[in-house]
Amino acid sequence: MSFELNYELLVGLLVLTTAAWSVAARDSYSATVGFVSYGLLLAIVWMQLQAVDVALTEVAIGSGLTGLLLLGAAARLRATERRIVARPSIALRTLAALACAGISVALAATVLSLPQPAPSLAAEALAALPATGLGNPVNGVLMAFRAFDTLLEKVVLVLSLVGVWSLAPDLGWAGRPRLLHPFADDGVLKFLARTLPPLGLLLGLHLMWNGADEPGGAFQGATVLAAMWLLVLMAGLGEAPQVRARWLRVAAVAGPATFLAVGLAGMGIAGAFLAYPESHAKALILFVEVPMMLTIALVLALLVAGPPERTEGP
Amino acid sequence: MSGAAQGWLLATWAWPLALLLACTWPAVRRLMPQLLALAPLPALAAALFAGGAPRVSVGGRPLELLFGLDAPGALLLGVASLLWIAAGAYAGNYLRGDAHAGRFAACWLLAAAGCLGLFVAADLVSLYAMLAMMTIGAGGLVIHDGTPRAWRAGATYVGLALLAESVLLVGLVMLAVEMPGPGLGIDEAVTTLAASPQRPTILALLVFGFGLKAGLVPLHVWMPLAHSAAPVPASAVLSGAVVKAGIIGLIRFLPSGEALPATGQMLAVAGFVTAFYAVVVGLTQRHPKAVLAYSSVSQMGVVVAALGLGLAVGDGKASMAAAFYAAHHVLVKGALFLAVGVAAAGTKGRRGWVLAPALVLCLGLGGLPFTGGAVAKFAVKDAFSTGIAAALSAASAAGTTLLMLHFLRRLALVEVEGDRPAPAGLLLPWLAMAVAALLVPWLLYAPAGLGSATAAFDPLALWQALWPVMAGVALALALRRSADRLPSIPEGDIAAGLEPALRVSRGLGARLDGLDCVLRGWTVASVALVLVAIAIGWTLLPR
Amino acid sequence: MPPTEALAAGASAGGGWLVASIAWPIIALLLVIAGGERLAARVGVLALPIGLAIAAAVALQVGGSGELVYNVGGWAPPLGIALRADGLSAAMLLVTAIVAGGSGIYALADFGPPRAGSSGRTSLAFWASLLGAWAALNLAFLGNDLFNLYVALEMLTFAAVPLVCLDGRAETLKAALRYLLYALVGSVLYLLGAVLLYGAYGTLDLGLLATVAQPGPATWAAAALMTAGLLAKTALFPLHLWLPPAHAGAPPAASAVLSALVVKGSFFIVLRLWFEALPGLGSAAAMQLIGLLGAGAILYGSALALRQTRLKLLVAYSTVAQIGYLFLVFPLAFDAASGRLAAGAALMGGLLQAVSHALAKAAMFMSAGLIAVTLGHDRIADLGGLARARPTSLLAFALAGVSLVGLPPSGGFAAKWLLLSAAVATGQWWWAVVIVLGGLLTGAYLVLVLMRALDEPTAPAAPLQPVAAWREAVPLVLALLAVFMGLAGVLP
Amino acid sequence: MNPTTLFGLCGAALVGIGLYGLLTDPRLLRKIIAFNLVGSGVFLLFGVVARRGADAGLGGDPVPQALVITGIVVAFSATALAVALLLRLHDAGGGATLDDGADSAGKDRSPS
Repeated sequence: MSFELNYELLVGLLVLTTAAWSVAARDSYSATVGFVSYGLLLAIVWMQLQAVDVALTEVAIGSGLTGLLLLGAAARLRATERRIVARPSIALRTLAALACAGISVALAATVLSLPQPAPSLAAEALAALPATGLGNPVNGVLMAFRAFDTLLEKVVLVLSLVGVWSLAPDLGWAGRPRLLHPFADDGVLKFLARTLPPLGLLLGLHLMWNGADEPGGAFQGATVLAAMWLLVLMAGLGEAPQVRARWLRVAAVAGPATFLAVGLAGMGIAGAFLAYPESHAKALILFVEVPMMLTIALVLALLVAGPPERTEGP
Repeated sequence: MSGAAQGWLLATWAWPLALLLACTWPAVRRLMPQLLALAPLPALAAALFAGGAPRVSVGGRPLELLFGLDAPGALLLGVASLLWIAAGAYAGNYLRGDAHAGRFAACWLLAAAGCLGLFVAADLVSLYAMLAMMTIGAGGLVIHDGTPRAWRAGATYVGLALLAESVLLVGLVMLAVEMPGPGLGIDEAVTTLAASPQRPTILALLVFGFGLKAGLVPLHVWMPLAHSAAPVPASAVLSGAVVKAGIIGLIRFLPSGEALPATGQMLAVAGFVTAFYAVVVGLTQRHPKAVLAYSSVSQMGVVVAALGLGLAVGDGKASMAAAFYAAHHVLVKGALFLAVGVAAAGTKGRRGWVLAPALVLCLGLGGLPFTGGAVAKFAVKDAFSTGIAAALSAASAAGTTLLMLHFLRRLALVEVEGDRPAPAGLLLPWLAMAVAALLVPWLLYAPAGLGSATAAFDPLALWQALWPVMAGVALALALRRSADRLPSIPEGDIAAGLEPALRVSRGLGARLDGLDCVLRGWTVASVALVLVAIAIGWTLLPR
Repeated sequence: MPPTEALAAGASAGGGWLVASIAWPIIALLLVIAGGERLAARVGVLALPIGLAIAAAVALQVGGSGELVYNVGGWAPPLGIALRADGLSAAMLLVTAIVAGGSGIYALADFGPPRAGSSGRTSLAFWASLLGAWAALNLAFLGNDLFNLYVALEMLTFAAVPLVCLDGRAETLKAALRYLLYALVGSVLYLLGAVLLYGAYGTLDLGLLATVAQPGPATWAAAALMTAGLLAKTALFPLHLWLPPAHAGAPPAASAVLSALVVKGSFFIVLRLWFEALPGLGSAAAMQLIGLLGAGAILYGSALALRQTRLKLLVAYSTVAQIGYLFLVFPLAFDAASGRLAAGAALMGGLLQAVSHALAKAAMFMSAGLIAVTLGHDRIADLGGLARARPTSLLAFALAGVSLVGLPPSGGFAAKWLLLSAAVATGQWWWAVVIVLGGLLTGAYLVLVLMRALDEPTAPAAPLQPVAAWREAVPLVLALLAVFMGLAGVLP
Repeated sequence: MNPTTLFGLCGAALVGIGLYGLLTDPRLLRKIIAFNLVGSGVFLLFGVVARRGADAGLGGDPVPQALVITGIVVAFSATALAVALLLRLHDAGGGATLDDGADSAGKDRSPS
């Protein structure tokens, strides 16, 4: 067994251990912490799998924003969760364990049986890439070949934001999201919240701009922006917006609306929905990505912030 | 001519439905109870002018509906429409002041459309559709009074009718699957049935379904319940016309002119058992409508027995004879139910107008010479010509006479509401029906193709018709005192036995609630999901 | 690999309507969010007829050419995503537009423009969710790519969950959360299957999969996982835990959409999976197993409907039962001789069942909602006097029942006839028995309700609440469509 | 065994571990975490598929990689919606599990 495989074995074991920890941990808060570290370890796996774009996304969203969301919830639920003692009977748990193990074994067997050489669309994607003017094939898939999925995914994001908002108590509708301020008095956080955002803004734009040709893209860039905004909010340096604010609504739909408009225009100028004329493909894609980044950053941050709850002060 | 005939065929069911549709207009709805006698007019016209006309086709692929009228259908449709007209006129008067008259009229029209349409339905789908319409409408009529008894009767009726229709549906679908063409005409279905490898199964399903509709024991329990719980005009059409759905179904689908000894004999046995069982139970009933209902069960037994005996020997004319017998029953039974209503509405000074015609009709049902009943009995004489069948037939006639005299006694004892005589609006339809029951069979005998009715005046025939009636009268006189001492069997007899079954099912239901709580637990349900995945995967593996 | 350009050109004329049928609800959705709660109802209601027109256009095109294909972005599968419409999709698109339109009109009373003092929260949430669900359903009916369909499924779930708990009571919130979590388990299993198929065949396109898929571990595992996941989303017995509380607790307009349409989205994908992508890979045992679950749903759901004391729960359990009929398609369409699933009477019957149940169930939930508004409760035991208080709603309920029981000339009858024919023709009489028993039980629980409603009032009733006539008209029209759908076969 | 297969097996195990938590843990927040574990296990399997498809000089098949990115975003939306529901349910006094009185939503309560 080579050193290489030993290293990967180690990472894999760590991933499984942290996963098991986040299932088994007694306390939800520690489970959440376990989940965040699991996400970071998983990003290493993604690097090993030569999927830098995915690794970035995993760190930013799978671990970062999801972790933030879960930590906030764990803090709020701490008191009530302790009271929960009723667990399924031992027989039922055994059955569940057997069934889950069965699924895992079947999956493992299937993975081992996958054909060699594996079928792949890599060559095809690469061959079609020049038509999009992009250099990063992942971004080519996201913004051109399967742009439809990407557009719909944005709609899903916006839809789930409305879903989250719909959970507001009726009295809270006019209010603002109740962000948790666990570290509001933390001087370090305040300091970071003052200094990091400009840097984050640059990083985010860089990720988006660069994503055309290198790993990164609107999505990862937007996540950085969202994180910066959340940092400011959590440090108490800014106020979450009212969900009724018109600018917020327009910004929330700007990305998918632009994407949809360009896509429909494609029916006229390029012969198909979501097609780009070859000469302007890259420019159009960037034109779509800017409002999309704005929308994604906004929606991600608002999803973490939760439904409006606080009523306006006097 | 044929265009007009085809129009009548369609109007038979479309006209009552159009009237029903018009009921959505409140003004028309208020008026409708008085107009019910108009609904069956096209049906009467169809019976007179459209018999044997070419079938009308409505629609095309993938679904073609056919309407036509064969000879037994025309006969039954004619008398059924007479009954619907008379009962409709009666109902208009009966419903005066009833807050739910609109609802009654709507159900009436639906039932009429289904019942009359059934006789002209010439394909499997429209046959089934007419049956369903008839059931729903009739169910509404049964529960009209809103009493617990009416609810129980209505629920039993609709439940068993749905069972019958479900079983029929399977039989009809089995037939349809085997039929070669896209069309689903009944004529073609009968041809297919004759050659079908599945014939025993299909015949069993159809006999069960139509037998239930016709009230064969032990599938008869709904009839006494429903017919005695329904308002008088509804009882009249239910017992007179609606039960003939089963008869016409059997006539249409049983092989004609081919001898099927086993099936035929089984049917005959079921028919005779029904005929006698219903007489015995009927004698224990107190309410005149219940007695009449059991008499209907018994008479349908006779019809089925005639059909069965004809089938056993492959007598092609048996179906027409049975239809003729059934047609007489439509008129008599419809009339007698109306008589119960007239009696209940008050007979002051007009007692004779009720009891005297009723006596003639009652004895006629037993086969008294010169009545319509005599010619009806004469029509089925061939089926009951030999040995044991002849004896059973005579015994059944005597039993019928006995039962009908019992009915007459109970009718005479009906409590009279108020001291005013029944209004002419009730009396006239009853008398009209009574006259029709006496005369119409004589008029129809020759046109029905059964030969000449004059043979019924042959002295031997007169004697054969007379002696069972006399035996029945003698028996009635002998039993006069003991009849009231008989134990009273509840209406619907064996339906009462269903109560424990209901209790058990309620217990099961409570168990089911508990099971659902378990199944809807998160862990159980999600483990079930994983297990379903594993099970599907397992079943996909090659064996 | 096939030349991309040629296939892109191969997209059929009129395929743009497919894009329109998905894009239009999305445009309306975005307008609703941007326009705010004051405009939500207006935008939504205007969007509905246009959506119906688009669905009709698709149906016309499909009627002419039999099939519509559209390669999104001009990129043909396997690299790109195709949309495809056949007769099945066209029928589902149409019924979705009709039911969504009906529930939109019905909802104007509950979720119209917010009046002074109300927050407008529910108005925004309802219309955004309705339009989102509509877009997702259309995508589910047109999608031809497994991952694209995954996005459709998730979109459908995210749109449907808020509909369950619009009123914000703890019990509906709990129902919504159960629904969300269970649906997520379902979709993750579905995605797992899609991953395995891609790993084995390098494509997610249904049509291409049909040409390359072979029996083997990856195919079996994928088919099992995807089917199970989709069954969970369709709430097929015994995976129905989430349906009764979610559908019974939601506002009536939402229940109508959830019960009539949302569960059909995942069902349709199961159909696509087995009939389009893997038609030759099913086994008799697997199909019988799915049919068995369907039969269980019919009997169990109907029996439990009979046990319910509340009208909306009865209607919800009736959905559990009616879903069962849909899955009888699998054993009935399976041709044991060739080992393939064949389109025929069974598939047609399943489609008719899906369509007629959609119309009838939407009508039922809406009229049940009006009945509850009128009486202030929906306890079945206390429905007495309803026949006089709210005859139109009761009539709509009864007519919808006619279709559920399967009486002619309803669409339910046509569906039952076709399913029975398939059962008889393939000699699988046991499914015929189940279909017949299910019809009887359905008749029983509906007669029970009608008997109560026709009865005299049991107690001095609370003052009856008025209901606008146009609201009563919506379920009546839907029920009439269901009742007379069977006659469509008679039309030339 | 190569590293890619190793991670494939790791993904299979993650699905099982996550599913177990999702099925058996009564605490809702833990179900949500477990759901994310299952999801990431599935994504990892997809990543393995992508890596196996390395071709034409690319380190992996870009199509599944792109789909994983989309999938992660969808999973995040789901998590956000679930957490919001959970917190709202908690505030409404509904507790933090699904099964205590699970049927209260299903029995004998008239709608508002």
